[in-house]
Amino acid sequence: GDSSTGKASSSDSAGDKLKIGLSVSDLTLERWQHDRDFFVAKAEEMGAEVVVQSANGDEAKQLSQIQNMLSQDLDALVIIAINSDSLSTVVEQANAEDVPVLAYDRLINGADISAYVSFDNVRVGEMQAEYLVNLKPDGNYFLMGGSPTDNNAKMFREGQMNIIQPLVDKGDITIVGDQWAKDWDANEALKIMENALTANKNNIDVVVASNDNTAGGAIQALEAQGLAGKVLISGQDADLAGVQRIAEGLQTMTVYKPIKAIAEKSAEVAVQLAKGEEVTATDSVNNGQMDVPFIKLDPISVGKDELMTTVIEDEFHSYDDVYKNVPESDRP
Amino acid sequence: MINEQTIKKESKLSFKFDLQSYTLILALIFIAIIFTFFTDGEFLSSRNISNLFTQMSIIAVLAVGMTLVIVAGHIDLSVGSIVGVTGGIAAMLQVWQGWSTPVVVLAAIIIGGLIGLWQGWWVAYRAVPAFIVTLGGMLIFRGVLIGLSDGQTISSLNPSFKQIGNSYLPFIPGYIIAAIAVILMIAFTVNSRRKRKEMGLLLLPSVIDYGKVTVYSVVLVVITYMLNRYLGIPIPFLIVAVIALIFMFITTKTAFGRRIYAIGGNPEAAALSGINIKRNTLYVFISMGALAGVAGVLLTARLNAATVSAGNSYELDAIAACVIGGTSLMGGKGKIFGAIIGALIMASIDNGMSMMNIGAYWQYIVKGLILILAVWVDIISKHK
Amino acid sequence: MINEQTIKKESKLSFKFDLQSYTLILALIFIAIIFTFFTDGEFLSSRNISNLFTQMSIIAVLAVGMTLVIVAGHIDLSVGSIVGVTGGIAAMLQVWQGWSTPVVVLAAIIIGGLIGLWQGWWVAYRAVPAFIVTLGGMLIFRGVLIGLSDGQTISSLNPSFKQIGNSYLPFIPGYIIAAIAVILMIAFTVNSRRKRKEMGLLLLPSVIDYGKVTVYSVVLVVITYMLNRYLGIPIPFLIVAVIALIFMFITTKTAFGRRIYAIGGNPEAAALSGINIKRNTLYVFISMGALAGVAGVLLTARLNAATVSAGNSYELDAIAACVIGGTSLMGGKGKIFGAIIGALIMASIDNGMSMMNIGAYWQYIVKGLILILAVWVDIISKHK
Amino acid sequence: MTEYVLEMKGITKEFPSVKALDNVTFSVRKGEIHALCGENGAGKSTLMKVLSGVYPAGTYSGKILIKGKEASFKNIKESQDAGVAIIYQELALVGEMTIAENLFLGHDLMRSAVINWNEIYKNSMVALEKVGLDLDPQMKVSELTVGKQQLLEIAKALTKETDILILDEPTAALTESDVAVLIKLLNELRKQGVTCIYISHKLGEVMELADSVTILRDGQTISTNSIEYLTEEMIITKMVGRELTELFPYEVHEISDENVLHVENYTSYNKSGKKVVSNINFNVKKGEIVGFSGLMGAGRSELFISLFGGMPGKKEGTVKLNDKTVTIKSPAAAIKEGFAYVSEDRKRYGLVLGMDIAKNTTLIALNKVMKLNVISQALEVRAAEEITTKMKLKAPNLDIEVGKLSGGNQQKVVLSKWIMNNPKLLILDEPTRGIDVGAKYEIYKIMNELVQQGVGIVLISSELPEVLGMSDRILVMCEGKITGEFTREEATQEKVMMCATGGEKRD
Ligand SMILES: Nc1ncnc2c1ncn2[C@@H]1O[C@H](COP(=O)(O)OP(=O)(O)OP(=O)(O)O)[C@@H](O)[C@H]1O
Ligand SMILES: Nc1ncnc2c1ncn2[C@@H]1O[C@H](COP(=O)(O)OP(=O)(O)OP(=O)(O)O)[C@@H](O)[C@H]1O
Ligand SMILES: O[C@@H]1[C@@H](O)[C@H](O)OC[C@H]1O
Ligand SMILES: [Mg+2]
Ligand SMILES: [Mg+2]
Repeated sequence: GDSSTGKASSSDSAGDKLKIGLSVSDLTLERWQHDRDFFVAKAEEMGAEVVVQSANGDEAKQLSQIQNMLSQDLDALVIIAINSDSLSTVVEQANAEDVPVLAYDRLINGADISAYVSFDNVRVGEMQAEYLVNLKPDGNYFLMGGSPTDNNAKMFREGQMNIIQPLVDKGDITIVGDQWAKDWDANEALKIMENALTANKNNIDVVVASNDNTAGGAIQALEAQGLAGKVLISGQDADLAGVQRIAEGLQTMTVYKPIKAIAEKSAEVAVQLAKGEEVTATDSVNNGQMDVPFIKLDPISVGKDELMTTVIEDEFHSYDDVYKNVPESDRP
Repeated sequence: MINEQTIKKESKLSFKFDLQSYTLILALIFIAIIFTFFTDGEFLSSRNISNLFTQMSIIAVLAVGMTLVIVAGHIDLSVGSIVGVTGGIAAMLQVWQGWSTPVVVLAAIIIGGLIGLWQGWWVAYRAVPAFIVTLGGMLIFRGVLIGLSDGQTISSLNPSFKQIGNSYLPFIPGYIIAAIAVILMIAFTVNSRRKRKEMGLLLLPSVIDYGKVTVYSVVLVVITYMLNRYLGIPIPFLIVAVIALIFMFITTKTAFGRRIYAIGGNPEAAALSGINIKRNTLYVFISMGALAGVAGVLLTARLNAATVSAGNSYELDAIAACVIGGTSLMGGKGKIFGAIIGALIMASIDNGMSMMNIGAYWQYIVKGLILILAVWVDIISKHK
Repeated sequence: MINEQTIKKESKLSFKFDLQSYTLILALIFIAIIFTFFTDGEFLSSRNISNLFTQMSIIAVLAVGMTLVIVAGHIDLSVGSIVGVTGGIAAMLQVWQGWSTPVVVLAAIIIGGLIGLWQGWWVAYRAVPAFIVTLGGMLIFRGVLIGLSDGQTISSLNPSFKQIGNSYLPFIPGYIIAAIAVILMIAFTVNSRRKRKEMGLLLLPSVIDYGKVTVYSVVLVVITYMLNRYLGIPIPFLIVAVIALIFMFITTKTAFGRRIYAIGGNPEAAALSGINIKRNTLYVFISMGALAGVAGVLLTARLNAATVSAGNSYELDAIAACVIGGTSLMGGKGKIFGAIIGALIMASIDNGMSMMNIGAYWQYIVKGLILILAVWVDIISKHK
Repeated sequence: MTEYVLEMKGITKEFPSVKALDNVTFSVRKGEIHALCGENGAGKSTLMKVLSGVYPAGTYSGKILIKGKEASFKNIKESQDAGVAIIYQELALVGEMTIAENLFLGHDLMRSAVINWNEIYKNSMVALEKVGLDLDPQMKVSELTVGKQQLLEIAKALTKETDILILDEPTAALTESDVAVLIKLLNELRKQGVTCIYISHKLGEVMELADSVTILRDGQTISTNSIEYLTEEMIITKMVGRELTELFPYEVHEISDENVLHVENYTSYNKSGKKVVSNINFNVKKGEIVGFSGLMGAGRSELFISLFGGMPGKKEGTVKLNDKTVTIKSPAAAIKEGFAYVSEDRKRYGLVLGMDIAKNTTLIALNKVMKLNVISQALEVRAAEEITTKMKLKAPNLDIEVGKLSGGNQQKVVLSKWIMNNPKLLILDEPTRGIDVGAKYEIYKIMNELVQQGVGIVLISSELPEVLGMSDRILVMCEGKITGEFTREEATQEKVMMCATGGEKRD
């Protein structure tokens, strides 16, 4: 179509500088702020200008915001989709305007996109379950799902069940409860855990929690029963609060998705795309429309022993922060 | 405390300007100027106006129905969930069952209407406060959606469905519609003046009557031109316009419409005048449900997908649009036109800030402040 | 004389039972029985009752403040965000700045009060509808929280802070408090009977007066016993009890409380009766803000952490608790005790379903239905 | 016997707390004006609501025959369709809607799918003219004074095809000239064969208008008589159940020389800057009743609301209370100075209808029932009991909602509320509107009592006999100015009316 022409010159004047749009799903989880900060820093270092917008978890709002960004003459668009399936229309619009699209963290289905940089969400779920199952291959498992209205929460659960279901079928593991925390809310998780412990007379060995925020709530309930550190519990995101709990031995593990890596890699790819260069990727993934070049990053399981070599080494969190609540003597 | 008005014979029919709408439009213009300034004019570009009109459409459709609900003295907190569940069912029927677009759209609207019937029944015939019924509904229908869809996102829909949310009326039909509208307005004015004369009712000076028509026509043509400079009139906006016109007609020209105002304004008086409060309340909720069904279709079409969280918290935006538009939460007062302008103001704030690329948390803060200020400006200008 | 009886001395005050509260309690008992049945008695175990009372605490604190706001004819949609921001600031001050617990708690409450002052000012002195002011506030304070915390979860707090949300009053003090309460109740009844006699007012048969005291005492002692059988009285519940008592006193025994009901019931009559509507409205919002600060502290203490999404959508739960408790959204009517029972009903539904391990989407649906039914039962029983 | 157009037989209607109607029999002949009289709370309105379907068939027992045919209305619409039109005592108007819309609310013209507004406006003007209102049909009803709203209600009933027209206290808020318009109108309707049921506490009107009178007392029919056999005194005796010898128990007051209120060159403007009263000079002495007379809209209410601090807008002039110059900015300040204003619109400005009687009465004098800033229920109940007993309030008990009382008793609650605060200056704005003769008498006696205690009273009333009968001095207002002053002895109806209409002679 004939896009607005009136202001073309003004964006051209800034046009020597590459302009990249970053659409963030929401900022109510700690990790997205890290993603944004790392991404912007890297892209700017590479000489691009970044426009960031956050959609507060509202799919239609994200769509509108991307529309608005597109009307600002972007050279490339990076999207952290709230929902993998709900952005095809606006991506088509971007295609029509020759703006390359990079899917960040979550794949965008049903439309042509130029690249996908991510961790595998199902894999994240598998890693959580693997870690727990390795430590405790039998007993009473409680499943603490994420937001019932978050598509990713389903994918994490899918991965978790890939590992756990066989053991359930074998009769080793008993699932004593399965609840989902509204909005990934910690207080919801706390209440669910309290009730689960009551209902099961504290007979719970393992809690499969899908992220650190909900794990945090659940651990409060465990602590009240003197079970924190005794009951195994997973997490995700390597939130500061989460890794602190791991350092204290209250939480068993988290899945660290090296945010810096994904953010910087994405920034690099985005700049490449903006310049009109080809992207090379070893993997590819089909999004229902095409085979998308997939730059796959591996999530990392982080338990107490891996803290130093992962989040701290990556400078994702500082040593002092992570071990803040651990007596000097007990620190590594 | 006591109002007064010296009444002269000549002002038998006052034809006073609808001040409320005008100050609101001023607030809107003010917001537009600020954003235009801060975006180097981008805010008022053809393309952005087209975006803006599309972006406001879903909330606008909901706000139209919500105006009726609030005027009748109630509230509907469930609209977000109804949008989600109707849009979701539409997607399921099409993607999973292969139903055609028209049938699916109709199904969504009917389901919306049935949900409205259920809620309206509790409110009207069981006297449970609408706040509770629809808060319950908000949970129930979200739950139904999660259950039916099993938490999955359902995509992609047929092209014909997608187009409902993503296509444009081509230039020529756009101009034709605008022309027809202008002609109708003129014909209507001429006709009404003739009739009033016949009946011996007061006539405004023709300058005012025709002046008004001229202003409206110019605005209409300019908007059509602006939209045509981009891709044409967005279909969602066209849907909003049609719905708004229908409901403006209903609220001002039909018995049902006026009864709603009476019911909300003074339920005892309405009852003593022989108005069937229960039945009319039921109708109001049915229309709200059906409109939420329309909004659900629009949302699914726009996203080309139905998600479990679709429509979350739209109730607040819709209610806010009504209140900004001058609808009183105490009932009895409110205009469809105001609600549309309210929705446009809300969408403008979001759009403008995102065009300015304001940081996420500033967006919350600025939006909150503008909301308060916009309504305040409206209030003080009305008190003048 | 049949219809309007010339009053006989004996019937000056009807002393009818507070039916509203009683039917509500019946609804609660009904819900409890169902869940007890489906959880093999676990629902009524000491431990679960302790959980339940803790889980209801945050919404109960909010519902107390919300009762005042709604009685005064307004609404507060921002409480969730105030909970978030005050709890967040408390955590920041302690974790980042190292402030001590009492100071931090005070700071949170004061900040809540100041937020209430800001919102109350807009509502009372600028006449902007509370719906808009607090919808704005909902956005503004969430934005402030995201901005201040930079999206981070802030943990862990000092043990003294954590204990506010996670500790119990030991057995002995618990029983002592219960005993004191019983003694006070008896003393109060004796004293009031004596006074009434002196004044020549009607005395209820002592059976009824003392019967009431006996029932209350038994309930109190049983609850204390149940809670003591587990770990004692949860501190959050104690805080709720204290706040509820204070606000019951304020609403029934102080001029301020009485004025709020008058303002909500008929603002024009209240104004002509010399009541300063603006100032009292301001106070109402300040108290709501301060209570939201208390709730923020409780939430942070319970989670031992502050998150950016903390308190999200609590406003709806708080309002629902009030409405279930018989508060009319039209203003002028409502009781603190009802709000507490309302909060307890809401918490029971959540707790019971999660004890039964019901699937996520069924939880939405069942909760929605129970909400509607509970209020409906209440309504029909009142009409009897 | 079949000439009865309406027969109500053995009607019994119970509310949760009271039996409002007890086996009432009520028969109306075709084409007559039939007055229904009784004390406040006697059951008049309830009986009419039974007739009009507000209380649907099944919620009462007994039989209704209209033109000999049994009628059991399930709702109001059915009674409307059967030709019964009723003007309710509590105005059934929607303030936010226009005059035209209100006139045709629930009317056939508003039942068609698409409304013909031009038709409605035209008919509105016709209807308004009938009741002597010269108003823009597109004006909002909330902008009208109570009196005009009352006329509007009458116009509303006239827009319908009516066989039986019921007027429940239509003249309570009307001035004499409007009453005259109404009386003329009803006489015309009688000629056209419309049957009228007329409820009023103004017995003068009843005597002038009615063909027969039915009297209710305590929910029971006392008698139905043709007007020839009745006198005002007889009606009163039947209503009240005892004899009432004098209507206005005026006593010679000991008026002191001290002024309670002294107003000099007082001019007040409304919010939009328009003058509402100008250059007002008068005083009220301790122990004196000063009557204020005038036509509807003369500005009496506005003058005193303004003095009371209840009206925003600029004010000029000097106001002295008890010889102290004051500037009163709010009702709170006025109350503090010992000022009390009993509004003419008790539902809107006087009462919190959802609150109980006791709490309404103590709303202003709350500090009198508090100990250490805490409300004492015992003190409160005693205070409320004391004052309401003095007022002879009729209510089952003190903790029922005021909204459930009959009009007269509501008025007594308002009075109680203000008197409890021991005012030095008491403004009574239409204090006996809608009140039965017995209750009126009691209110007058209370006025006398207060005056004896040194209170200064201003009595604003549109009922000339009341002003003439109770005042020591009478001031007349017209169009925002004081146009006449008379001592009790000088004052006559003619003189007062002359000043009220702006000084022109009237015959
Ligand atoms: N809705 C109601 N609920 C309970 N009691 C009522 C209700 N309506 C009327 N009553 C009672 O019924 C009795 C008759 O009231 P009604 O209004 O018919 O009196 P009325 O003769 O019209 O008096 P007034 O002259 O004051 O208008 C009164 O005792 C009144 O308190
Ligand atoms: N017919 C009218 N024409 C113009 N203005 C009017 C008319 N009637 C009332 N008003 C306005 O309404 C105001 C209200 O009058 P107010 O109530 O003070 O008069 P009042 O003497 O107490 O009469 P009422 O018997 O209606 O109470 C008047 O000051 C006047 O400005
Ligand atoms: O990282 C997780 C994200 O992928 C999911 O969508 O929301 C919860 C987060 O913990
Ligand atoms: Mg009556
Ligand atoms: Mg007056």
